[in-house]
Amino acid sequence: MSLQADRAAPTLEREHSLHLLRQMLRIRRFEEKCAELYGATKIRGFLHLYIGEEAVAVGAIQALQPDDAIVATYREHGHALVRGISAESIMAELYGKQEGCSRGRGGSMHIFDARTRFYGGNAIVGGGLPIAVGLALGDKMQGRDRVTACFFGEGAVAEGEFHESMNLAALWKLPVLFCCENNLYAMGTALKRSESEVDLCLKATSYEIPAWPVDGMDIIECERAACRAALAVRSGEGPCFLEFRTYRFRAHSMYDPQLYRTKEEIEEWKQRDPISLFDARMRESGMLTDDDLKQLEEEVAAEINRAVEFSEAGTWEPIEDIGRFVYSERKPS
Amino acid sequence: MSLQADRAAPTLEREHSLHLLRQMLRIRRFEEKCAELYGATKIRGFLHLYIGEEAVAVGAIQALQPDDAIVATYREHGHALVRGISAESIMAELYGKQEGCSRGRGGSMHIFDARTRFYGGNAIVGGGLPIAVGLALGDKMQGRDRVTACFFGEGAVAEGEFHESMNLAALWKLPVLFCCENNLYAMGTALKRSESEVDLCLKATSYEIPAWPVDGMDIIECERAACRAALAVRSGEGPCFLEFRTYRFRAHSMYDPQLYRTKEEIEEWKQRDPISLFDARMRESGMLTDDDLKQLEEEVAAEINRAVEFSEAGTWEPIEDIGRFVYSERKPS
Amino acid sequence: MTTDDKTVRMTYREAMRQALRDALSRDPRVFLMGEDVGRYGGCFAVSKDLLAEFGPERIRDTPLSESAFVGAGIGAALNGMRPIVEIMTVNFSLLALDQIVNNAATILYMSGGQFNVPLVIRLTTGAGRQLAAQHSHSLEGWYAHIPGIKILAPATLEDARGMLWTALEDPDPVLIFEHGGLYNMEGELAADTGAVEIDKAAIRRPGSDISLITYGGTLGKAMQAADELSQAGIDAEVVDLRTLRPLDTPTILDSVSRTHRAVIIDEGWRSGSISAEISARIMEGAFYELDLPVERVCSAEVPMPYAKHLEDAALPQSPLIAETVRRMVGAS
Amino acid sequence: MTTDDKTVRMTYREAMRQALRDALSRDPRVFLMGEDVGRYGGCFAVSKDLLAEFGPERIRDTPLSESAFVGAGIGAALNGMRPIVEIMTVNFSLLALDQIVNNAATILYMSGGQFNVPLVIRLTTGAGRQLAAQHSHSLEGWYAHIPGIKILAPATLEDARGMLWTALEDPDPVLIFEHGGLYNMEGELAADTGAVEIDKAAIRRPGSDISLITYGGTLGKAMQAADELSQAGIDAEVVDLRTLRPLDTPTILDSVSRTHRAVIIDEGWRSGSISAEISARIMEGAFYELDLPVERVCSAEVPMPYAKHLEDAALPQSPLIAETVRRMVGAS
Ligand SMILES: Cc1ncc(C[n+]2csc(CCOP(=O)(O)OP(=O)(O)O)c2C)c(N)n1
Ligand SMILES: Cc1ncc(C[n+]2csc(CCOP(=O)(O)OP(=O)(O)O)c2C)c(N)n1
Ligand SMILES: [Mg+2]
Ligand SMILES: [Mg+2]
Repeated sequence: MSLQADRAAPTLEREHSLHLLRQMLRIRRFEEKCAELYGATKIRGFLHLYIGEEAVAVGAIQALQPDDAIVATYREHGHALVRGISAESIMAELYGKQEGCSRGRGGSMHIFDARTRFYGGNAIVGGGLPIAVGLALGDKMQGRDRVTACFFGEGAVAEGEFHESMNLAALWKLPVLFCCENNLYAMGTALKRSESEVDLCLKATSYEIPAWPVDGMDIIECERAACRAALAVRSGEGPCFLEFRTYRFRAHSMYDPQLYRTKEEIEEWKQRDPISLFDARMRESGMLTDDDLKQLEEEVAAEINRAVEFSEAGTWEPIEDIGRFVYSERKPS
Repeated sequence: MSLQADRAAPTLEREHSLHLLRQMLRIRRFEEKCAELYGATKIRGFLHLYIGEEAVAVGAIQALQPDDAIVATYREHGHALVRGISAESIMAELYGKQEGCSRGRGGSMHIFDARTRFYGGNAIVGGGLPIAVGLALGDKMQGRDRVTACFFGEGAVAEGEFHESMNLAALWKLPVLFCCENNLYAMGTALKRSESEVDLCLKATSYEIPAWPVDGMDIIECERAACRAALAVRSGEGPCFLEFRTYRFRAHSMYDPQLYRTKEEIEEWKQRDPISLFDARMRESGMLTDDDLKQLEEEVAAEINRAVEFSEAGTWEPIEDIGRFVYSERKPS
Repeated sequence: MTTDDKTVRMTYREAMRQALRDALSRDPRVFLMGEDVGRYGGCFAVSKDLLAEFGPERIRDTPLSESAFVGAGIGAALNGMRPIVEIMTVNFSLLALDQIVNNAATILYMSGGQFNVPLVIRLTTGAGRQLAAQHSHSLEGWYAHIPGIKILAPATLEDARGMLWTALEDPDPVLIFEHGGLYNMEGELAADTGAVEIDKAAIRRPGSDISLITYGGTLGKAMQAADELSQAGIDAEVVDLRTLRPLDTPTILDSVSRTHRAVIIDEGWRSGSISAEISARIMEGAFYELDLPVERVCSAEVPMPYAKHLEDAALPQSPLIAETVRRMVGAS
Repeated sequence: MTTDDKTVRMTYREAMRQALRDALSRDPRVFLMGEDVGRYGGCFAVSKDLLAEFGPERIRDTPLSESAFVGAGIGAALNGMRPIVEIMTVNFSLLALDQIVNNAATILYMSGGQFNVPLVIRLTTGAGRQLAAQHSHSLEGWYAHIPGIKILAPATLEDARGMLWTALEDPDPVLIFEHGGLYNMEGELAADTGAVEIDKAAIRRPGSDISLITYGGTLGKAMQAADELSQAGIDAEVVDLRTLRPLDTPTILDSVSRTHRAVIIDEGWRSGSISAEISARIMEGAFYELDLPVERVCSAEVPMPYAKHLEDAALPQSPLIAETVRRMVGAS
C-alpha cells in the first residue's frame, strides 16, 4: 500500500521515468517486429497493433499490485508485456509454438498467463467485461482487496454487455477498474457514428460509477489517473471508469485499407506520439540523454531479438495433443 | 394532427373523461374476469395482470394515431384492449381458440393484430425493444411520420438490449416512444436491487434521449406526457423516453406468493388506484354520477360477457394445421 | 417402494433444493446467483428459503442481465469460487450464449490448459405448460454440440439430488437442464443419497425387444410406453442418457446390440436434435446389429403453440412411442 | 470454361457484391445494415464501394450492437422494408441469437400467420485462417435446428450471385452463411446470371460408387477428394446441400440409393452437427440401400487452435475424405 500511495503522486523521478519510457519502447519495438514478422508470414491470423496507445497500458498497469488481475482484448500485446509476461513467451505464442504463453493455441488475440493473473485476450468485443466483473466478485466474496483491471475499446461501449457489466459492478460495488481505450474508431466506425452520446464518462455516471477522462497520450497523466482510481477501487467503494483518449497509429488489423480516416488526421495525432512526448519531456528536465536512449533501445532490441530467437527455436505442439484441455486433466480440487 | 394538438392539452371535458374512465374499467374488469377464468382453468400458461397500471396504457395510447405501432410485453391485455383489438378476440386468444387474435397460438403473452399494428406481446424481457427500433426505422426510411410506442417494464432496463436499442434509436433519430412501466418490481426483484442508479430518466439522458418521469397513477398526467412526447417524436427529432411510475396490485403472474413485498406497501399503493382517483376527480368536477358509473360498468360487463361467450363458443384449430405458418403460405410480394 | 427409516419421500424440486442446501453447507466457495433466486424464492420455488438460511451474499438475486451474470459466474469460477448460476429457463440462456460458447467453453483450451472454469449453470427446460413459442424450448441437446462444456439432464430424483454435487466437483463448466414438468414428480429417495456419477447412461428398465433411448422430460413417457407395451408382450429396454455431452456411446451401442431395434425419444425439434446424433452413432457403431432402421419420436418442428391440444400434438407422447414400437417390432 | 461474351470472370466476393448491388438497384425497400459495411468497406470487403453508390441511408454502418441491429432488421422487415443485415461473422451472431430464435423465427407462427418477417441475414462462417477459438465457428448446421428460418450455404459463384435474390423474395427470414475461405475463389459466371432456386441440393459431380454429401466451405475439399479418387478408379458423386434448412432429403436419399455408400463432410463439430441429421435421415429413408454404414468426416471437437498445423488437423481435409472413401469402397 505504501507503493500505491507513492504512485498516487508519481514524480518525474528519473528511475521511474526511465522505467515508463522503457515499457513504452518495449511495446513499440515489439509490435514493429510483429508487423515485420507478419509480412514474413511467421505470424498469422488477426494481428492488432497497439502502436500509438502505449501510454495507456503502461500508465494504467503502474496502478496494479502483483496479485491484481487483468482482462484485455485482442489488442493486448502491450498489456501483456508490461504486466510481466516475457516477450519470449508472447512472441512464441504469436508464432504458434508450444512454448508460447497459451501453448500456441491462442495466438495474438488470446494471451493468457496464470502467474500474472492475465485472463486474456478476448476476441469478442465486450466479452471480457462480464468476466472481469466475476473476477472482482470472487475477490470481494473472499475478502481480498485485489483489483481487476478491465481494458476495452470505445467500440465495446455500444454492446449490451458493457451496460450489464457496468450496472452489475456498480450495484454490487465490485473492485473493477474499467479502462476504456478510446482510440476514436472501432475498426472503421468513428465513435460519433456509433454513439448518440459520445461523452463516455457521462455514460459511466449513469450507473453511479465515478469516471474521468484521461489524456491517453500522456504517460504521466495515465499513471496518475490509474493510481488514483485504483486506490478508490481497492478501498471497496466499487468500480471506477477511466476513459483514456488515445489513437492507434496503425491499421485496425493487418487487412485494413483505412478508408475511414484521413492521412492528415493520423499525422496530427502522431504529433502527440506518447513516446516522443515523454522523451522530450524527460530531456527537458534533464533526465534523458542520447546515450540513455541509445542504451534503452539496445536493451529493448536485444530483448526482442531473444524473443524472436526463442520463438524460432520453439517447437510445435504434437498433433496428438490436439484434444488436450478441451476438458481438464487434473482431478477436482 | 389537429387531433394530436388538441390532445396535447387534454381537458377534463366530460366526454373524453368518460372515455378514459371506460377504458380503464374495461381493462380492470376484463382482467378480473381473466383471473377468475384462470382459476376455472379456462385460461392456462402464464397470465400477467395489469391491474393497478391501467392509467399508463390508457393514457399513453391516447397519443397514438391509427397507423402508429405498438410493441408490448407479456403484460399487454390492457394495451391491446385500448388499442382497439376486440375483447372477444383477446379473450378467445387466452382460451386458445382459433378465433383468438393470434389464432390461439400465442396465448396471453403473445397478442398480435395486424389491423391495429400491434406487434406483440413479447415474453422475453427486453426482446421487443430492438423490434420497435426497427419498426421506427422502417417508417423513417419510408418517409412516414408514424410513431412506434414501445412498452416495457423497469426490469428490462438492466438488459443489454435496452442499452443497445436506446442508443440505436437516438443515434439514428428514430420515432420511438419508449414507455417504461416502472412498477418497482421485476417479478420479486425491487428496482433498487437491480439498478445501481434507480433514476431511469437519467439513464435515458445518457443516450441524449429526452426523458420525463410521469405519475402513472394519474390518467391525465399519463395522457398529457404521452401526447407531448409523441408530438416531439413525430416531429422527427428522435425518440423520447417516459418513465411511468406505477404499481401492480396483483401478483407478478398466477404463481407468485409475493414474499418480496409487504401487504402494507400494496395497500398504500391501492390508495392511489388510478380508477378510484379519476372517479373521484370526475365526481368532484361534476362529470360523473352514480348512474353514469353504473351504466359504464354495465356496458363493460356486457362487453366482457360477450367476450366470454364468444370464447366459449370458439373452436379449436384443427391439429392438422399445426404446421401452418412456420413458413409463409403466400408467395413473395 | 415404501417409506422406511432409510428413504424419504420428496419431489424433484425438493431433491434439487436439498442438493443446493447441501452444496452451500459443504463448501464455502459455493454460491447461487440468478434472477429471483432469493427474495422471490426461485421462479419454480427450487431455492425457496435458501436466502434466509444462507444470506444475500450466497443467494444472490441478479438484475435481468443474463449475459453479465453468466459471465460473472465464469469470472468468479476462475477466481476460486464455485458458482451455481441459475438461468431461469433455457429460453433466456440465448442471451448468455456468447459467454457460454465463447468463454466458458474455450478458456481452458485457449489458455493452453492454464485456466479452468469450474462453473455450474442450472436451467429449466422443456415445454408442456402452455407457455407458447418463446418459453418452451428444449435446447439441451442443441447445447450438447459445444465442446468444452458438459450437459446433464437429471430425469430422476436420485439424479436431481446427486448430479449437482458431481457437477460442482468437476473442474469444467457443467450445465444442468431441469425439465419444468418434473419439479412436482414425487418419489422415494435414500436418506443418505449423495453424489452420482455423471459419465454413464442408465438402463432404467431392462428389456430385450427394443431400446427406447431418451433422457430428461421424456423418460417418464418412455417408461409409460414400455409399461403399456409389456402388456402386449413387447419387452422394451429404456435407456436414460443422463448426460448429453459427453454421450455414453458404449451403453447405447450395447443396448442396441442386444435388442437390435431402437427408437430415440427427444423433446427437441427433430431436425438437428440430439436424437440425430444418437441415430448416427448407432449407424456408425451398431449398423450390423440392427434388424431395421432406428426411428425417432421428437417434437414437431414448429414454434410451440399455446393451445393445449396443439401443444400436446407437438410433443412426443407415449401413445406415439408405443405405436412406433409396435410397428417396428411387428415389421421385423 | 473460358471467358467469352457470355461469361465473366470474378471472385466469390465479387459475385456477392454484385448480388448486393443488384438487389439495392432493383428494389428500393432493400438496404444493407451491419458493422463496418459502409466506410470500412465491409470486414471482408464484400460491400466495398457500395456506400458511395447507394449512400449512408441504404448502406448503414451500425454500432457494435448485434442484438439491437438484428432486432431492428426484424422490425424494419415487419414494416415494409427488405433489410439485409450483415453480422460480420457467425461468431458474433451468438449475441443476436435471442432475436433470431425468439423473434425472427417465431413471429409468423405466434401471430397466427399475420406478420411475416422478410429478413435476410448474411454471415461469414468457418475456420481456416488461424483465427482461433472465438473466431472459427461453423454453426450454420447448428442454426438449421431452428424452425421458422431458412439456412443457405452458397458454395459456388452461381450461388453466391443468385441466392441473395431468392432469399430477398422469400417472405420469411433467411440466413446466408458465406464461408470465409471462399471469398477469393475465382471462376467464370454467366453474365446474365440471376436468381437461383434454394430448395434443391445439387449434384456437383455425378458418380456411382459413393455419395460425398457436403456444403459450403467443404465442397471444394470433397471435389478435390473425388478427383483424386477417380484416378484410383473410384467414381464418387458429390452432393452440395446448398440449403441446410429445409434439407432436400429426396436428393440425398436418391443419391445414396444409387451409390449405396455415403460419407458426409461437414466443418461443424462432429457431435450434433448437421452431418448427424443427414446420417439419421439416410438411416430412416435408405437403410436397406446401404452397403455399409454411413460415415462422417467432421471437425475435431475442440475449440479451434491458433497454430496452423493444429488447425489443419482439426478441420476435415481431402486426404482424410479420400482415405475414408477408399476404406469404405474397399470394405464392401
Ligand atoms: C461482438 C463482436 N462484434 C464484432 C467484432 C469484430 N471486431 C473486432 S475488433 C472491432 C472493433 C472494436 O473497436 P474498439 O472496441 O473501439 O477497440 P479497438 O479495436 O479500437 O481497440 C470489431 C468490430 C468482434 N470481434 N466482436
Ligand atoms: C430475458 C428474460 N429473462 C427473464 C425472464 C423471466 N421474467 C418474466 S417477467 C420478469 C420480470 C420483468 O419485470 P419488468 O420488466 O419490470 O416487467 P413487469 O413484469 O414488472 O411488468 C422476468 C424476470 C424473461 N421473460 N425474459
Ligand atoms: Mg476503438
Ligand atoms: Mg416491473
